[in-house]
Amino acid sequence: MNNKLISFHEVSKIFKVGDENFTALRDINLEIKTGSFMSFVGPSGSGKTTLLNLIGGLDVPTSGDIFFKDIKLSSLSRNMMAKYRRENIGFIFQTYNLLPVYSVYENILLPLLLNGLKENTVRERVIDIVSKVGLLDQIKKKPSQLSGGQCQRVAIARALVKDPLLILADEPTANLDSKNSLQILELMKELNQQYKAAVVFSTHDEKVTRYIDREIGLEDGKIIFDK
Amino acid sequence: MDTIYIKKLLSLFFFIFTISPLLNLAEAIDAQKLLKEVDDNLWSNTKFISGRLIIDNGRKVRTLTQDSWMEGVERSYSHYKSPAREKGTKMLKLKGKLWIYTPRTNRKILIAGHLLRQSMMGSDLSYEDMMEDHKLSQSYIATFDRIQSIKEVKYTILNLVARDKKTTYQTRRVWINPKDKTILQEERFAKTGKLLKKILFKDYESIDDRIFPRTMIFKDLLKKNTQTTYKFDVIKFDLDIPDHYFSISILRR
Amino acid sequence: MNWDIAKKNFFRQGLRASLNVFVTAFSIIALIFMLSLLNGFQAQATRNVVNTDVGGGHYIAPGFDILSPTEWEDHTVKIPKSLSQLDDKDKAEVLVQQGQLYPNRRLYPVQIRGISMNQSLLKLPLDNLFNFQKPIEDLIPAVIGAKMAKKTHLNKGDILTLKWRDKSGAVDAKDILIIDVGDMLNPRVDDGVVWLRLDHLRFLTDRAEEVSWVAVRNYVGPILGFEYQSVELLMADLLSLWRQDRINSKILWAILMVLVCISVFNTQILNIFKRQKEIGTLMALGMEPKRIVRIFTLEGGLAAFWALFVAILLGLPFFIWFHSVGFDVSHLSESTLPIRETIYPDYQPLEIIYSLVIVFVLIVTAAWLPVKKITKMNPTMALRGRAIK
Amino acid sequence: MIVFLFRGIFRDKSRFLFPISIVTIGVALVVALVGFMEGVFMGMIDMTANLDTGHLRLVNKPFYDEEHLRPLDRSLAAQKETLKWLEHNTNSDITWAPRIRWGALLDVPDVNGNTKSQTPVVGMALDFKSSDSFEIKRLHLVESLLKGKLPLGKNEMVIGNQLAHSLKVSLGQSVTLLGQSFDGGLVADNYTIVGFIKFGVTTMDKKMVLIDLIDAQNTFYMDDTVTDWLGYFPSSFNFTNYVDVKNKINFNLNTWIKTPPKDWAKDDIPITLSILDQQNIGSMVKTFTLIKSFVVGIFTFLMMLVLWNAGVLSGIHRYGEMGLRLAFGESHWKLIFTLGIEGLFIGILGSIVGCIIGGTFTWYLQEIGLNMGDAFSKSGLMINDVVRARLTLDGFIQGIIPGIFSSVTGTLIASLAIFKRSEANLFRELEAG
Repeated sequence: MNNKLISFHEVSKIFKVGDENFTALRDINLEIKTGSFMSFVGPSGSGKTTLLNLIGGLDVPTSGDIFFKDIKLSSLSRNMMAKYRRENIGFIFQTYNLLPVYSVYENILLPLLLNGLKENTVRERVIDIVSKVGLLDQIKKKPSQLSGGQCQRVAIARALVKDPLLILADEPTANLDSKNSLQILELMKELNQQYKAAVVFSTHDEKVTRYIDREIGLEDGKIIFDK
Repeated sequence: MDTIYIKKLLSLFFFIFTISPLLNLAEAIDAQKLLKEVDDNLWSNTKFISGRLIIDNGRKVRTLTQDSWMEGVERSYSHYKSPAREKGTKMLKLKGKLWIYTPRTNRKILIAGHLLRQSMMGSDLSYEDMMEDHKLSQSYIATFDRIQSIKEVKYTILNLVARDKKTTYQTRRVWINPKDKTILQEERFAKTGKLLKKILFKDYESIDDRIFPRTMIFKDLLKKNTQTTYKFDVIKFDLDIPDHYFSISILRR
Repeated sequence: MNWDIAKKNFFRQGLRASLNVFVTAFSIIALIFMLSLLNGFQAQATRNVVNTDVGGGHYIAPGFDILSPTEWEDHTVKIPKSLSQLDDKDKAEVLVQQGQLYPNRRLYPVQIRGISMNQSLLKLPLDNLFNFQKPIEDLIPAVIGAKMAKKTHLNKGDILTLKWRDKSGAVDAKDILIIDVGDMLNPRVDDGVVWLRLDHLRFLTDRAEEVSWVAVRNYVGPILGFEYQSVELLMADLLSLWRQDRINSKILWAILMVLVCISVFNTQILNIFKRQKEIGTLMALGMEPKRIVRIFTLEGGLAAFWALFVAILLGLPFFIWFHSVGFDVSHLSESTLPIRETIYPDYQPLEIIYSLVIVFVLIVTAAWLPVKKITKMNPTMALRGRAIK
Repeated sequence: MIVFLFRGIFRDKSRFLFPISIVTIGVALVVALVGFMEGVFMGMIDMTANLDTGHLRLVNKPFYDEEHLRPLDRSLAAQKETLKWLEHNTNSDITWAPRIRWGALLDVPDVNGNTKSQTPVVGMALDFKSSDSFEIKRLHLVESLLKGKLPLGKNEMVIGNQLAHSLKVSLGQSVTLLGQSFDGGLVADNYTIVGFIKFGVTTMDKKMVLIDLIDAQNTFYMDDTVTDWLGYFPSSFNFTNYVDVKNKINFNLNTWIKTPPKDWAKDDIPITLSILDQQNIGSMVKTFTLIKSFVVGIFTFLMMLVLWNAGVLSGIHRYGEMGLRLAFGESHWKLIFTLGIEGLFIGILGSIVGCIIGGTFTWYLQEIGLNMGDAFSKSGLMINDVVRARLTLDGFIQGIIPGIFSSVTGTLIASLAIFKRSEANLFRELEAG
């Protein structure tokens, strides 16, 4: 089995800012393997978020090709792209982006419903993952009643619940104190191993490096290191 | 329009030049005297009539019966006997004033002003027509118009012009049988000459040395299909009428 | 400074701002249009009554009551010198008598109204009457209104009998010729009215120089033997109807304004919600909350100002165009309201200004109400976009 | 999924309350507006109907042809039979009220019983005394009574206040009516003036007299005979349907005429008229409909702008959610579809609430009215200072349709903005919070 999940070939991304072109990514070549646990590091504006957006199919490159397994992402239609995200990608955000009106349970349920599953067939699955992230006693609470760390656990559970091949996390710990950050990272690592989902996150947090298998450094849209 | 005018003028000339000999003949008849004679025949000091008023309004025919007592030209009193609704209704005319009394209201109401012009009890006669209390010869100046033969009788036609501006009908035309001083028909005109009403006198009979009609038919010519017939069943002349008949006090139940 | 910030903010809002501006502008246009149309309608109806009947008031024969036909003949007076010497453009002599018309040999009670032919105070479609030169021995020329013609099934050129009484009470009748069926605009001078030349009617009824009333342009002081009836008195019913209409239009007005205010109010609420970070920043920079409120209110005011501008831009050509074509209500012309075929809106500058001021005040208030809570905002929460939920 | 979304809608104040309140207010305003306009107009129609024309009017053609003369002799006999026929052959929701329009001379006597003053009056006879008669309420007679009471005893009348003034009569005064009877005979009957009415219209205040129907039949010898049958629909019945009902009744009349009641004259032909055929109401209705659609049109347009505005704003407000859902892989079309469903739902819900609020307001205006005039002037029959509204199905429909329509289109137009934006941008705005 080919364990190549994502591959970049000479990918560039140029944004138009006013009259000027801003090159966010420059000739990136990259491969991400299934089940890997890796991070992009670099200062603000180095291209981390753009890279994650491209992987997640939220954006298309200006030039170059991105492949998911053998599928060329840039050739997909908007709807196919949505399907790609729906089935394969889980997102975790810096600001959690939980829907405030829904409970923990419902927030985690949402992606499954988007995949066309019925609530009563997946209830167990949701409860299971909630217990895995250790929030079973908070399951009926709304995000506003949770702490930052708890919110991010919900976000992780939400990303994981549909069993994606790839989880993208844009600075997941930036809004957390160091203790919570570590707990989150540990949780993610643990789940990465359990669920075999590749986890890719961006960070400029030094603490993170301890947990990861692979670290890619970015600066001005270029990869400056990959270890 | 102009042509009509010319025609009229022409006919006037024609009339003057060809018929003038007849005019001379007409002069010979004393119109006023003839009218006076007619009045004398019709009028008496006192008079009693028991009659029927048959009112045809074009849709329905109604008959009222009444007894009337008259004294001279100024006083008259009528008492309605039927139909049931009008029974007991009384009308009193005194010196140009008309009162009506109905048992139902138990009131005497002065018929004055514009009410006088209303149709009397739905007939073709107005109260005003009823009020007419003058002798024709007194109110009108008669002139001879012409002679017309109707059913072998030569009638003298007189044109009457009111002496007083206030007279309702300023002109009339009467067809008089000069022999027995009776009237065949009468036409009443508007001031400017429009024919408004036609009255036919019928069924002449000799009563107490007078020749008196037993039927009068009134027609309002401006209306369609209406006529009122006044039939005199009992006629008495020069009878004694109790004075209280012509006093307001009679107007009660 | 406040102004500059407000101006910049306002333009930055783009679509939202323009939507608001358009809603408000359309409301203003609708408002002015509605008011002006009502004005026009009322002014025109009033004018029609004034032009056909009332003039600037009536000097009326004592006791004369248009609602008591049976007494018309008893209340006519010789025109006094003080009135007869008035210019023909300042007075109209009118003689009203009771008559019976016999269309189809059926009785139809009518009002015979004679009016002097030289007068130019009242505007009536009587030109043919004026121009009729033939002597009246044969036929009396008469004009009737369209409504009357319809009711009696009479047409121009018809000849029928009219009956009346002369001054002495003698019955008179003659055929009249309908020389014209005119649009009288005012049912009061149409329904059941037969118009004759005053000289004819005076001659026919033997009432030389007599009048029932004299309509005048202006009140010329008390005249012995006459009662003066003012325009207000003569038009009391119509005026009270107008008052009712005004009340009704005010309610429409209010409903419309509620809509506009809601629009502005909601925009402002979301505006603040969207821009709490900006508010937080301004606070962090040391701006007093009151000043921020002023800026935001000013923005709302700017919307009103722009709305005004757009309303003028779009409304003016529309109003001008509409004023030229009018509002066709020809099917109303025979109704019971004295109104002509086409209504032209009547734009009252003062009323428009009043309305606009009210609109402006309302909009600024609607813009201010939601923003006043900025003063209670916690700057740090605002900065994080969490000040308003 | 949709259930799930609605769960969210209910919980989110800004997603739910805001647009719903906009729709609610909009719908309520339109319902109130239409109700108000209908009220003003139908008020006018009804006042004419109540007083004079009915919504429908069954009248003898010979009478109608000479209506200006009030020819009682051409009125329609067989009142009881006619009522029975009407009850069996016309819509059951029509209430038929027999009336007699008459004209007569009112004669006021002095203390000696001699005529003091006389004046011609126009009159209407209606059922004052039957317990099931609705006429007093229909004509708002209690409210319009300035002084005295309404006819209760035999031969009592109420007259216009200005007529009372010009005749110098006082309450309790006995007067005599002089006129023509059904068969053309003389009519004279005594009545007692028991009340003064303010109609609010000079012509009526100066000349109008109201008496009881039975009394009139007695006075004018019109046993079992009336001049008019006025038919009244419930107020919810729209005038646009009058013509159909009228035609149906006239069709039925054709068969009835073949076997007429024995009391009818040979040329008696009852015909049915709708109010639209009389007093030029028809042409006024046309104008009103035009003006109404004009105003409602402007209004609906404005409301749609506001709702669109609201849709855009709440769309902006929800960029975060949209971004998230797109990120999770929901397709644009589905997103817009669910938004549309949401809009529809909000439109329906808002419309319901709006109808309730607008309806309640309208109902209040209909039942209680809003007195805009000075408190001293009593409300008259015809023109009064009380603003009234009319609750009609029409009003609701005219409110609900634009309410739902603009809610859906507002949301959809707003979602176009989402459609145009790239996922990444939404995502970024999502991050920006």
